Amino acid sequence: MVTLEPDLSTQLGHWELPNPVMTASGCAAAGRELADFFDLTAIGAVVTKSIMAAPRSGRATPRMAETPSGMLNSIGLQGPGIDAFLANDLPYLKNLGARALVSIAGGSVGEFASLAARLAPEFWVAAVEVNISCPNVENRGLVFACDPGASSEVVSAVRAELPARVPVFAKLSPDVTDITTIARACVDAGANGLSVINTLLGMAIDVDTMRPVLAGITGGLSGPAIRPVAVRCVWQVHKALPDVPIIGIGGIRTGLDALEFVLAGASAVQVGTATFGDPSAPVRVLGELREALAARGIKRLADVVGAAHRPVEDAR
Amino acid sequence: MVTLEPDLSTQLGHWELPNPVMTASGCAAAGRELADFFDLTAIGAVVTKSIMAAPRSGRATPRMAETPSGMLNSIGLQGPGIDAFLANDLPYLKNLGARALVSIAGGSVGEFASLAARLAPEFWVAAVEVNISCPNVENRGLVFACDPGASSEVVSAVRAELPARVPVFAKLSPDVTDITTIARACVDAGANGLSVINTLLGMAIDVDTMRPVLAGITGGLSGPAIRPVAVRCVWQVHKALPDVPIIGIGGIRTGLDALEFVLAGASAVQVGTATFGDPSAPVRVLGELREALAARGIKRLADVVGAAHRPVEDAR
Amino acid sequence: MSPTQVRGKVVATRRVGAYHHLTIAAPGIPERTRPGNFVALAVGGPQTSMLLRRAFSIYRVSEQGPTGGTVEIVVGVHGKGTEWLVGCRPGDVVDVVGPLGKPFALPQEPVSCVLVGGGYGSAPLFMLAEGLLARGCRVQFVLGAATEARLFGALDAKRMGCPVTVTTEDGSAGVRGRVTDVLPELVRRTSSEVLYACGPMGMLRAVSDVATAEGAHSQCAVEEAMACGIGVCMTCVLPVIGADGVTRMSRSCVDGPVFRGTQVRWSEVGTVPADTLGAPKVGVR
Amino acid sequence: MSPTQVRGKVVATRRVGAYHHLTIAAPGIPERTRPGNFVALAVGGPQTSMLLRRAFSIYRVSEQGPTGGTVEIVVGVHGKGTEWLVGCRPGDVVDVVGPLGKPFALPQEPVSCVLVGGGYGSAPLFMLAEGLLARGCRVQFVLGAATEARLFGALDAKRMGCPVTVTTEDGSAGVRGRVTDVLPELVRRTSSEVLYACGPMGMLRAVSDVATAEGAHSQCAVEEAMACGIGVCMTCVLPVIGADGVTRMSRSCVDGPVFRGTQVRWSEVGTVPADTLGAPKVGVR
Ligand SMILES: Cc1cc2nc3c(=O)[nH]c(=O)nc-3n(C[C@H](O)[C@H](O)[C@H](O)COP(=O)(O)OP(=O)(O)OC[C@H]3O[C@@H](n4cnc5c(N)ncnc54)[C@H](O)[C@@H]3O)c2cc1C
Ligand SMILES: Cc1cc2nc3c(=O)[nH]c(=O)nc-3n(C[C@H](O)[C@H](O)[C@H](O)COP(=O)(O)OP(=O)(O)OC[C@H]3O[C@@H](n4cnc5c(N)ncnc54)[C@H](O)[C@@H]3O)c2cc1C
Ligand SMILES: Cc1cc2nc3c(=O)[nH]c(=O)nc-3n(C[C@H](O)[C@H](O)[C@H](O)COP(=O)(O)O)c2cc1C
Ligand SMILES: Cc1cc2nc3c(=O)[nH]c(=O)nc-3n(C[C@H](O)[C@H](O)[C@H](O)COP(=O)(O)O)c2cc1C
Ligand code: FES
Ligand code: FES
Repeated sequence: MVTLEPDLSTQLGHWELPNPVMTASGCAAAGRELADFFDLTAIGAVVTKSIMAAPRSGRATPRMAETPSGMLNSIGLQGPGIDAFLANDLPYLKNLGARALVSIAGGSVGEFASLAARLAPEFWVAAVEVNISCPNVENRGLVFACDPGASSEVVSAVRAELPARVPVFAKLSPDVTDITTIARACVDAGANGLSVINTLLGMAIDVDTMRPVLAGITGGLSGPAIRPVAVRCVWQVHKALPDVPIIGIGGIRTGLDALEFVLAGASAVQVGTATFGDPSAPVRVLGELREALAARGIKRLADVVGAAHRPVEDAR
Repeated sequence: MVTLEPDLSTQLGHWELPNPVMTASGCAAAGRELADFFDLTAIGAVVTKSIMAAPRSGRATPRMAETPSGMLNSIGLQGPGIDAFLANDLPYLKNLGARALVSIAGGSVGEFASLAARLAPEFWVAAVEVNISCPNVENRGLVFACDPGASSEVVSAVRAELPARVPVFAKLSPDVTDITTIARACVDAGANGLSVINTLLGMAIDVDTMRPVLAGITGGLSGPAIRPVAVRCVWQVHKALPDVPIIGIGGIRTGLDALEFVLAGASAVQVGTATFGDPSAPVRVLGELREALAARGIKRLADVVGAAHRPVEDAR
Repeated sequence: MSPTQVRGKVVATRRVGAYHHLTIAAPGIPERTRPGNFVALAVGGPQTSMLLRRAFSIYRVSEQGPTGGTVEIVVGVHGKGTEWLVGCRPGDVVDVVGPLGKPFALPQEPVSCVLVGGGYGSAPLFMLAEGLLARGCRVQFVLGAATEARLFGALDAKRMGCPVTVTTEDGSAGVRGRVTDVLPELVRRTSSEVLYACGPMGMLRAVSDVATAEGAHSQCAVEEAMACGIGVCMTCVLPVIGADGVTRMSRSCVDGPVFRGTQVRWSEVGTVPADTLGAPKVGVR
Repeated sequence: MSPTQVRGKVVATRRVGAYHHLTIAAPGIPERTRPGNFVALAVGGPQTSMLLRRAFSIYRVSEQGPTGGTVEIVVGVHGKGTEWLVGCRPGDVVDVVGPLGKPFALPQEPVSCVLVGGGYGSAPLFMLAEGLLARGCRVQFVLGAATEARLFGALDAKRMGCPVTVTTEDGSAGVRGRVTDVLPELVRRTSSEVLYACGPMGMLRAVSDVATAEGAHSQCAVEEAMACGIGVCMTCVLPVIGADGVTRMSRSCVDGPVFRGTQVRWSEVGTVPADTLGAPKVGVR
């Protein structure tokens, strides 16, 4: 018997991708540094670090702490600002022919809208991810993603500025009582898909200095430690909104981890923290996913998206 | 120089304990099995598995999945019911002279109240922990701990049934947008202290059967993986309610982990999942905490509760 | 006998077919061990992401030894923890908790017994056989596996002078088929009154059925996923009928792993039978 | 030269005072290495809870060897990852990414240089010295540490025929005191034009100050906590003044670890100076 190569192509709304594995925002800068380790065009898409309107220094150091099977980060969205990003960083991916999913972040609805407006003419940008896990400076620093109203406003503002052909993904935070409420608000506001999940709010205290380890006090928890929470969020969102494309994110380190997200309902996945431990992780995960599908006789990735939701035919 | 034994005694409201280390509910049954491994009277208190009014079979198996630095469980509150518990289980701790923190769980405010009423005559029970991370059968299975109103109702009902001398701790869930809102609601309703935190909702999918691993589909994530989230919750609650005693819970495996919670604002800690990997974990953690304090020249545990919140005198 | 926790040290490792035979110095455990007990080992080393212990039937113990008493186990590689364990080298430290669980019950009379092992499940049967022989029982073995490499202990059985019937599903050794294909005839022929079994659930159920049909007793050692092994977590349960006739979700680590075959509701393992004590009412969750 | 990722193999481990000298077969890395580069090693094995790599200066490389090219590092035990690393035995596999970072810049002219190492920080200075000597530079070492056991490389320096001054804070070897106690006089006496330094932040800052005071250049290799080591995570930043005079939070893993002493805002390391590009406005968060 001939083992056929599984068909890894995936459809995120009207966005078709040759395969479902992406980098995660903030874990691949703007792609260039990873090109030393693998071919950026080989993966589904390169997701860039969330960019803001103006240059940002980010927070003071220490900015990270390793935790059991995870890490905390408090970078504070350091970045060159949208102008320098469009002038110096993004063209690299364009010239390479990589698919770019550009992540944007803002402190106000207006900032998100103006970022989207700046991206609109970049016809080659494949998609935009809206990082709504940022503090809303106009509302006591309340994180947009924690409030369905604020999330909805950001998403519609972004959607309005971008041509219909550019899909918009809203990136959800797990730090909410009911993630499906936020998911629904984003979709109702025009999001074509959802990125699930961003980091969990965590912190660590240095038992010698007796102070928080991070200069920013709290930080975002990522890595395999959070995978069970991420899988649960994808599961809940897919169950509530079965027709909405989901990009699964959180602690993916192997192809089997990626498959777990696909079975929960994700049509694509992002590999974040694992890249720090293994710079070729995204392409390795892709290869392992391909093997895992082949070993299970699954011909098309698309056939098993959300498969774990199907009713059990026979109880044992 | 003589190294003095640090004073480990701790005060949780009017409850004074010789030391701050406890078992965690559901991770020590009713204590008896752990007596093979250490002296139950040596630790601060034994926290019993949440007991309900009637006997409960719990959920089908599989009930657990190991995850990176964590585990998922979906036991479904299996237990003998309050009558059998009072007749067969609790007397063991009483006869031993151990301090018992009895955890109660209910599906309705009425069930919580009647459990408290049953405990009221057990004058020797040191304290009661109210596990509000249960589905409210009267409100579409919504978890009490996710709603300040429902949490408040449960706590006041329990508080009303118990004599004032028995402190009541409300055990908070981290799966909420703002844990301080729930914390405040519980304290306003009469909770003498807060147990922070219960498990995070998570899930795992078996990549071979393509089904959720747990028969209960979702389960509670515990272990060192969640420690950064737990420390953050303790920090936030202590910051919001600096005078309310906190029992810190979540991923504590070593004495230094325990110290991290103390510095964040906990006056006591519970050791849960770590006991599965090391049955003597609670008493080991206690010993390590004692050493850690001594090594740092800290004379009294009470002196460093919440120490990480103190303003930094000098920036470096 | 109450369990203890010791910092064990790997003394020897040896491949046996598809399995690894590990000898671990674990003073304090041998003298307490009874046949059917198991040990729970910490795996992965100090910075591991694996929190839970792994359970293994005790194959043999020796109360003396240059490094103190030793415990022997037979490990089949299943996942990441067993993978780590079989990579241990002599001198490596492994934390051991044991002996755990209820042992096999021995008959009061010197009856004839059949000991049925599936795969590595035969490991605890040889200590059991010694106990039975010492009581004057007659002991015969039925050892089965998918394939010859997955058989364990046929030589041990022979060395003890006990008759052995081997079955493999692929016919690579002994009779092609399953242990239950040969069991009823053997029970009848030897007029055996007790069947002891350790192996996969399906096999235990079949052995229990054979015992019932043949009017014999059965003692089955089950294997359920365990988080703690000491009775505090409630993950390892299965529906077991008590002396009072009531079904409860019983912990296989402390109420088992050995149960009488008639106690276990084999066809409902993995579910909560509706008449279990405290089972959810139908339609209510 | 662009970095690569290889499955390295431990060839030898050896204690040197308070440190461990590890030789790792890591083909592909030696030929790309320049003095001041570092490697990032995965620690803990497959099921570890430690996700992040650990960074180590490259001490020596050898392009040939029975097991392919080797990389040598000097490891001080700091926490759980280094603890694991020094427990490795020959034959153990260690995933290596390297060479990483900007190397030391070498002078165009055959000038006199002082190479200052603090603790294991001296490790990268010997490859550097070879490069400098090959260009006809004069090289002198100042090696300091808290105590004799924490000194590294005095013998290497002597073997290369370079003058060495040793300082220890407790006086257990060489001059009692710090490297900067002897540095100004040495720089003047040898008319040195470039100071190279690797060691703790406080030492680097002091060396940079001496260089400025003596009219010399300085090249300092910093050590900031790193999550990725390859420039994608933004954790390893410190305030650095660019060629345009603007301060930016620069990544020490790709823009460093070697910086000109005058580029780094030493007294503000650990903060975001108010005039940094994109710094939060005062009163606004
Ligand atoms: C009483 C008892 C006796 C046993 N005796 C033996 C023996 O003699 N030889 C042998 O090779 N194996 C034996 N097993 C099975 C052995 O415990 C599992 O193969 C082992 O735990 C798998 O661990 P892993 O890390 O390789 O697999 P993983 O799948 O990575 O394990 C993940 C988690 O699930 C648990 N788990 C997974 N499978 C099992 C299982 N079948 N039984 C119990 N827990 C499981 C593990 O303990 C761990 O917590 C026994 C199990 C029990 C309960
Ligand atoms: C460019 C560079 C070169 C280095 N060269 C050497 C060397 O030659 N010899 C040597 O012994 N050490 C060197 N270090 C320091 C070494 O990387 C740390 O001691 C090591 O990472 C600590 O790991 P741990 O697991 O023992 O400690 P832990 O405290 O458990 O580490 C936790 C996390 O923090 C990071 N971390 C902690 N301390 C440091 C630190 N000082 N620098 C960077 N990351 C840190 C770790 O990488 C890890 O991600 C160098 C560091 C850098 C950045
Ligand atoms: C260092 C770091 C920086 C991150 N920066 C961003 C960011 O700028 N925007 C964003 O949407 N997510 C950011 N994230 C979150 C990741 O994209 C991802 O959602 C999260 O880390 C969970 O995935 P992982 O476990 O695979 O890392 C960052 C994560 C890390 C670890
Ligand atoms: C198997 C298991 C059962 C649990 N049962 C209960 C319970 O009955 N009541 C309760 O309040 N918490 C229960 N918990 C939660 C723990 O008490 C604790 O809050 C949580 O596990 C986090 O702590 P840990 O990481 O130290 O385990 C249970 C946890 C586990 C792992
Ligand atoms: S394994 Fe924990 S109760 Fe049996
Ligand atoms: S360590 Fe990640 S950018 Fe430098």
